[in-house]
Amino acid sequence: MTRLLAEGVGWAVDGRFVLVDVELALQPATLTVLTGENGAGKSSLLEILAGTRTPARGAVKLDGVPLPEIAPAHLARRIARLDHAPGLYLELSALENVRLFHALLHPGTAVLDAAALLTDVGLASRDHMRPVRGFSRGMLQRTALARVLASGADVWLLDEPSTGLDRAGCALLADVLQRVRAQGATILLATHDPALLPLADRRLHLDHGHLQPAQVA
Amino acid sequence: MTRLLAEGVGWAVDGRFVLVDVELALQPATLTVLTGENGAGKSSLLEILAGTRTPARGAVKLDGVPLPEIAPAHLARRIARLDHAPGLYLELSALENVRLFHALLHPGTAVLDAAALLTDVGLASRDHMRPVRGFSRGMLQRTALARVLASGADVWLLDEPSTGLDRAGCALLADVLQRVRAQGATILLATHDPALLPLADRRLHLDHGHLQPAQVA
Amino acid sequence: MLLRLTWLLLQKDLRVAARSREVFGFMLLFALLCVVVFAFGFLREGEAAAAQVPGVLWVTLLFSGTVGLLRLFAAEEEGGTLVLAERTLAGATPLLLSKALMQLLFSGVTTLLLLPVVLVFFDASLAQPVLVLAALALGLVGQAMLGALVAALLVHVRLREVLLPLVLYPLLAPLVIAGVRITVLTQAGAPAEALEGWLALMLGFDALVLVTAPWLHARVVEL
Amino acid sequence: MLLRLTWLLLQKDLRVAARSREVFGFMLLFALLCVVVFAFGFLREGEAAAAQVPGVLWVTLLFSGTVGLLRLFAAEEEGGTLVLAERTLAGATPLLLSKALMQLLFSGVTTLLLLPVVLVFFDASLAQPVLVLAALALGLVGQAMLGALVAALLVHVRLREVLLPLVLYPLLAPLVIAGVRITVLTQAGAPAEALEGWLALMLGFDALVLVTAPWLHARVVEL
Amino acid sequence: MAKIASPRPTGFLALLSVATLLVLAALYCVAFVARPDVTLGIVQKIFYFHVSSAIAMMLCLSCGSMLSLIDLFAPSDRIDALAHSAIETGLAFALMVLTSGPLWARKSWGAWWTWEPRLTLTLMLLLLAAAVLGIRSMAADGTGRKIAAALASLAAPVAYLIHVAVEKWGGTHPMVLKGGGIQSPGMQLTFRVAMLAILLFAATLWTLRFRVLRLEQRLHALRLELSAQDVRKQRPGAPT
Ligand code: HEM
Ligand SMILES: Nc1ncnc2c1ncn2[C@@H]1O[C@H](COP(=O)(O)OP(=O)(O)OP(=O)(O)O)[C@@H](O)[C@H]1O
Ligand SMILES: Nc1ncnc2c1ncn2[C@@H]1O[C@H](COP(=O)(O)OP(=O)(O)OP(=O)(O)O)[C@@H](O)[C@H]1O
Ligand SMILES: [Mg+2]
Ligand SMILES: [Mg+2]
Repeated sequence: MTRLLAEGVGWAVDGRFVLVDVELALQPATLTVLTGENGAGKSSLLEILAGTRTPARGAVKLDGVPLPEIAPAHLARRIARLDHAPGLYLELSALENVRLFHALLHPGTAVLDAAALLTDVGLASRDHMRPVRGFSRGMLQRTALARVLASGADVWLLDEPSTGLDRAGCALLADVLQRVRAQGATILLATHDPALLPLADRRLHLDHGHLQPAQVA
Repeated sequence: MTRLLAEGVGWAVDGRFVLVDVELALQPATLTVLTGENGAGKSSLLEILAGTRTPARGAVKLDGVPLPEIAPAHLARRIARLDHAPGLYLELSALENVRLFHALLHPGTAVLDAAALLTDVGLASRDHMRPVRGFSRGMLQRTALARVLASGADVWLLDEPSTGLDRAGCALLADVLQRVRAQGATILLATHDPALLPLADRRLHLDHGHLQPAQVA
Repeated sequence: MLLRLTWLLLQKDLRVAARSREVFGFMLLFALLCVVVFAFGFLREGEAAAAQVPGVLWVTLLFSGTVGLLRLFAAEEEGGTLVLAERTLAGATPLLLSKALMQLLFSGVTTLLLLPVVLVFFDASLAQPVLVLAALALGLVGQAMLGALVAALLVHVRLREVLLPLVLYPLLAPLVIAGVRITVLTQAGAPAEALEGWLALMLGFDALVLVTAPWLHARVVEL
Repeated sequence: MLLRLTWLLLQKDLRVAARSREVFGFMLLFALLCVVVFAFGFLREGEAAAAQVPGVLWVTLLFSGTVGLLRLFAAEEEGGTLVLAERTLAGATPLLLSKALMQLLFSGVTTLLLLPVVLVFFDASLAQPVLVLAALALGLVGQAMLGALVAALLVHVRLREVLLPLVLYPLLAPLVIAGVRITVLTQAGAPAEALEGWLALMLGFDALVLVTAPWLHARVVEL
Repeated sequence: MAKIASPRPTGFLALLSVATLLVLAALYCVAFVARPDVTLGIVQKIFYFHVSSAIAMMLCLSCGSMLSLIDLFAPSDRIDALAHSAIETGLAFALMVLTSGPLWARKSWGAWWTWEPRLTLTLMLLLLAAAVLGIRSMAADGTGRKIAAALASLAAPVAYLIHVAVEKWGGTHPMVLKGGGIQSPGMQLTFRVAMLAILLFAATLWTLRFRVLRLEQRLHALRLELSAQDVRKQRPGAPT
């Protein structure tokens, strides 16, 4: 059963197409790695799949339902995004951020053990309580990863998730991804980082709006 | 002869020291790679070395002269920085950006062949003339690299310069670095990217504010 | 659910505001400054200062409110959390409501502190304080809701510092006209009945805005 | 050298402004809006509108100028080019000068377009146009330079939307007071000599600002 | 795939010619049928165009507002172009009112402008329409259209409230039509002809802008299609 499906997706900027006729089917419990040259359109494709950008053509379907027909509230619970912006309130601490975003998506459920999540992504407990404004790039990225984890979504769309992470951070990221996949999540990640390639169940290469199986390097 | 020298540099945030007694001497025509865990203080150290952050203790000297005694104008011609922000005017095109920053540092000199520089860093000529606001992450990073090249500085302080670059981009970066080093530049780059390690003449690892030669992985 | 999520977001905004502490103080200072500038600019010798109170009061609230509105989504933009906050389990409405409440809180406190100051400066007194306060409350509610809507719509538009007042002031015209008229009339000792029409106008405006704003916001934001 | 680099940076600003085209138009619209709001707030029936011209004119320029100042360093912040632009071969002064010139250009054009509109709207005429224009010019120069300085110093300060007017208005008080007085006096048909003192005050203010601003800026910015 | 050939604009040409004829007729009536006003003299003749422009402005802007609301409900390029061109036409007539009004005011009130409520309302509407059009052109592709549509749909009810406030406030601006009406038959005839002419003129402008916008949309679609083929050609394995 296909979880996320892109049918004939096209996207244009200034009257010029970046993506044309993109066809993509993502299954549950798989991790797909998307590669492509700089400017190939990976980030744009992820945004379209997440429903935060409207494609000029074609449609994206989640479990067979076109995205525009799904309530945004429901969508947010299903699809998690990690991109270049950290998606955190800089004035709040890591703990407060994770708790807030969890509560927005799952109000009234049991309180989440946010501290455990943060420790999971390798954030020292000393850093849990201070505003993330002062965080280093890698620390921000880790916190953002914890936010995604807290969302409990089952479709993960990650744009260069290993940016700024040190070697230990990359290993943690790989762990997390494998764990989530084992729980049935559909993961699509765009990256240039060769360290993440071995995780892939499937590798796709984006070239002029055309998706093809990547040659194994 | 030492070109850039850090003597007993310390830097504190919120009453907690991040860097203590950092001693560092960088020679001309060498490329030093700085590694360290997330939050170790690499970015902070680079800013201090560039003179855009004042250390709490110790001093940084360029050719034996403490940074605060050097005219900022002169400093900008000598030291080039590349960090997380692209350092580009988003409304201007790549070409205009590179020309502008060159002209600010070298007014009245022969006009620079900015297009050649941009082609050097792998930016298709179609993208030379449009505002960089619409650029993808990797394209921005390439343009920023061209800006640094145009500055003609002989000390390069780069913070994770391969961020967002695809494989071809990384190769171009390595080329550029080797070329500049051969021309006598002093290069210090902080990175987590293993692809850049082989370039290093010397590897340093920052651990709890302490610089030590890195173990070869 | 809607209320709970609104409360969550409002709490967050309050916390952010408390961390970057000075906001409240500055907004008030700005309002005071407006009063002083207007006094300089529009008072002439030999004229009763009290007559200027309605204008000064309402225009100051309009201007200082705008300053608050320009900062309303600052935290969302900086960290790139806007899309996340728009997609709560109850849709985008909690975000809009929390922002409107935040703005109301700010402008309410500013007004309460400003009012006595203006009265003292301009040597005036309120003939029918309850009516004026009611008018102020209606005005601030309308401004907060409409302002939050416009601010939310313009978040991603460049030049929004200029566009926000440009769009907002004409839209708020009925409230300002009515507010000024009410204040003038009470000062002139008009009977309460004379004011009813104006108050009804403000009430109608607020009702319109409170009902349509969340709907329009959702239509625009939720693609 | 200084001039050449200033010109380079100014050229860049003009190009950026031209790309995000509508700036000029919106600034003017905002100024118009201020006029309308003030007219609403401060005009009462049976009163000669012309008497309000000095206040409306100067306060509008003060407010609409602030809007321009808030955007002055927007391009630098967005792309993280501030440090780069501060470190030209002639130090940070070209940046400050280019920004002040940019602001002067904007506010100058706004004023030239606004002045006839205000005169028509308020049914007034300038008794001694040359003197008033001189006062306006002096006022705008001072505002541009001081405004650019304050904007530059506050770039990295959070809440600068609030702080900028807060710091700037009191500093500009001498200019605004003098400007309003000059305009009032010319309207009242005062002889040119009566204005000399005020013009001298403005001139002195401008001289002070023009000399000290670049120096202060360099001290603060160049560590 | 968008239609390439544009249908011959016969309807539009007919509209254009009727409007032109009527405007000419109106000019004739204004010049020769209606006699100059006793007190105001020749300036009074502005009346015919001033009032009908004001009504055309109101009509266009309220249509624009309503159409924007519909576009929010059920987005379609057609409705969007219709709404957009309505607001543009409304803006043009607002400018006309704001030119003819002061010309008249100078003569009858002795001042170009007064801070009279109705005049102020007109100015506000003008600013609002300009801002909406500006936002539409400024914001990135799809969002600008939606933001502008939302603001435009708010504008009409708010403008109505302003109108109410203005009526309550009272002022010096005349209310001939709701009051006694026009007495002289010559003036009445002229007024009717001028009103019809201006309304048709507005319809012509509106249609013209609408057609241009539609053509622009179509052109855009064609450009896109070209670019799509371009991209397909560059793909690996594509025939060169
Ligand atoms: C100065 C700028 C002026 C503006 C902006 C202006 C605006 C307007 C507007 C918007 C209307 C349509 C009102 C409605 O249908 O609700 C209107 C109608 C009218 N205007 Fe003006 N006006 C101006 C000056 C004048 C002057 C000076 C006169 C004559 C002394 C005048 C006479 C009229 C008349 C007779 C109508 C028809 C109103 C009716 O019968 O309901 N206007 N004007
Ligand atoms: N908002 C925009 N305005 C203009 N052009 C855009 C915009 N968004 C994307 N593009 C263009 O579309 C192309 C694809 O951009 P995208 O960011 O999707 O690339 P990418 O594959 O993520 O590249 P990278 O590996 O560098 O991150 C680029 O040429 C970019 O310039
Ligand atoms: N402005 C600041 N305010 C508060 N803390 C700061 C600030 N700048 C740096 N720090 C703290 O100093 C430490 C070092 O930060 P820095 O950015 O230098 O690390 P880094 O080595 O570059 O890490 P990364 O590999 O993640 O980029 C971190 O703990 C960070 O939180
Ligand atoms: Mg990308
Ligand atoms: Mg770092």
